[in-house]
Amino acid sequence: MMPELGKYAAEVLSAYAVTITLMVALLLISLRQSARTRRALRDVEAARKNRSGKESATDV
Amino acid sequence: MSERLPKPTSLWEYANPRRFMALSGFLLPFVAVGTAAALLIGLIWGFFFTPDDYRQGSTVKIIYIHVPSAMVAINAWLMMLVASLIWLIRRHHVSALAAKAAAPVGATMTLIALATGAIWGQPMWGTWWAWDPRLTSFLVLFLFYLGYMALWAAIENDDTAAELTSVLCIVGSVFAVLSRYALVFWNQGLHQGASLSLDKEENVSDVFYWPLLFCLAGFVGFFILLILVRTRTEVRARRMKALQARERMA
Amino acid sequence: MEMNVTELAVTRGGMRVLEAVSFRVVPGRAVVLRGPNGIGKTTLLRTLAGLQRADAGKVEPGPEAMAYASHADGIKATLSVRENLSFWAKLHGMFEISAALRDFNLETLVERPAGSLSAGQKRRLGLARMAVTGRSIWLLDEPTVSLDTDSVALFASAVERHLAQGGSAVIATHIDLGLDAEVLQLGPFKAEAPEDPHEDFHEAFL
Amino acid sequence: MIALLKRDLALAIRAGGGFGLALAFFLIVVTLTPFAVGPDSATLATIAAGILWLGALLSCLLSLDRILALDFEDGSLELLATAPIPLEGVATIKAFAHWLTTGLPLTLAAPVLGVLLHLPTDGFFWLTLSLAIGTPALSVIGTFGAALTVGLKRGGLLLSLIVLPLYVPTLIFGAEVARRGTQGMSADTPLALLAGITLATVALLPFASAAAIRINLR
Repeated sequence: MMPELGKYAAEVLSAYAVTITLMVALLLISLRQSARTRRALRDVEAARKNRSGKESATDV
Repeated sequence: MSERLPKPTSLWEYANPRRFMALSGFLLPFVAVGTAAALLIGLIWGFFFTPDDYRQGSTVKIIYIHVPSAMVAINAWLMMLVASLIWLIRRHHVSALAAKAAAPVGATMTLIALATGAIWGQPMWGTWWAWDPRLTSFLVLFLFYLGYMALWAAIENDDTAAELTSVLCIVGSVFAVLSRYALVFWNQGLHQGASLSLDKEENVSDVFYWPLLFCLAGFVGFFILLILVRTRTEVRARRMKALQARERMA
Repeated sequence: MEMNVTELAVTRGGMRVLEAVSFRVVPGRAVVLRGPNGIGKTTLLRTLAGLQRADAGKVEPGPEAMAYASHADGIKATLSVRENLSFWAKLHGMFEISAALRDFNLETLVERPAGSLSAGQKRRLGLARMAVTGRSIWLLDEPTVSLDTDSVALFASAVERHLAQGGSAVIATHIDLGLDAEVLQLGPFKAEAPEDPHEDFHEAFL
Repeated sequence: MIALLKRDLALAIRAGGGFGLALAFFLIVVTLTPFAVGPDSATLATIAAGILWLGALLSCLLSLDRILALDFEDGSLELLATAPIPLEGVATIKAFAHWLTTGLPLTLAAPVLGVLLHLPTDGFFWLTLSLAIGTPALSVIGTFGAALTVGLKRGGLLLSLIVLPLYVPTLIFGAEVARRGTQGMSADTPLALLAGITLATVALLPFASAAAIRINLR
């Protein structure tokens, strides 16, 4: 399945490896930050709801 | 959204955080699927099923990541510029946060373009790095991204940070364009003219053209996807801060 | 010049700190701001001076009639008392500083570098700076910090002289200056949902 | 305005502020260069113009945070903002004072230090000219960077990070003038572009600086 990359195999593969690593890393970091903020916000909202008994205005 | 919002009457209303959250939450899955599909098709097609170039050999395959990342790297800055202007002129809160969210994505894309450019340059020009105007421009662009992100990180008050980074982004854009012309003047480069234009015959032949288009779409989708995710994170973080500030006041 | 503040609202650090603040100061009178720390006295003074943007409300006259003095005096340690004072005078298009030197008891210190002054002397120099601006409304933020009793009395008489000449003053202070002044009590402002969510960055996310 | 300029100059001279420090730093950069690249006079002669431009730029950078930070700390900046002169004027004067105390001495010192680096005879005129035209832009851009970071506790390093990319065009054209002049080539085009950058930054950037100061004081 692997195409014949000839004498430039190292270059092509490393270029793809660098790109995919960086993109995946950025994606994972962004998703983790997203999940963490979402959880933290939910906690804050829940605490607020318990304290006031009022319904929160939104649930973004 | 727990409560229904009235139907928007203008595009600007999506700058309201709640509307933005609703719309972006709706769009996110579609963008994710589209991006994944375009990237998979483009990269697999490009990597496995395109022939080698008669001159460049298999290194031509680097084009599928180098050109799209470079394109996104520049357009990310443009998007930040537009978002900064919208924030300064129309005071739409989400746009300031979108600019903040775009910077790390743009910086990463710049890094990818630089790295793949260097790896490509080694066999083609016989050197990892040449002070070619286009390569150097990207290095300078990377520095701009670093400064911009550092300024966001350094200022505690989010309001002040949004304003000052917007000013920096606008002034920086002018200087980025100036730098570009200065660099061309300074050293005529090794790069071929335009790598890709709609007039495809002149540049890249057919076999390379279609997978490249898919890759471009995939990279742009990837950028949009990350902007949506990261802006949503920023909006939530702001809401959390606002709630906590209110608790302290009460 | 009469000063009119109507329905002033100010947001700071993402939270409304002042809401519907209204008061009036006639020439020859002073208003003393009272209230616990962090209630917005400084914010109010900075807004009147034009350093802080108001969300709503009106201040008449504008900042060009106000002389503002904060905790920091803007005094350069390496310049002499005369140099410091005449710089601020010139900046405001005034050239006469001898009256201010006399009023604030600085005549003997004229050639001393400001860095060698005591805290009280520095403070007097800072107040003399306001006098040389030629502006009629003084905004004073905790003007008696680091002053001893004599200096406080000297300060109070300086303010009185300013009032007698038809000036006015808004003063945030904890101690009684013995001035015949109206008192504006700033109360805690309870944050309510803002009318227009676009008003402020932070509020928009609530 | 003139009062402000006079005060800033008096402060710079009396406190030994940017004045001596930037010059000393420039001298050190020039002194260290031969240690790094070797004492060969032909090598030094080819890089002299560039090293002198870079040295001047770095020396200038060193003194940027003093432009506004001191006035911010003692409250002068707030009082200047309430004074009856426009903040754009304050930013311009501050930049001008910085140039008089840093850029101008560096320009005058450069030919002297050029002797140490075996700068070719033709180069002296062009180096001095390019620095004289280019350093005002460095001061104005630096004032903008200082305005952005003035409220920050540890703004020094951030200031450099923000300002250095903005210095790229000035450095390129400035060094290009000096290099071409040194090699006896025509330096008209880069000289015109360098002057253009200086004029444009002097005319426009104070507005951005003033806006940044206002935001920071708020």
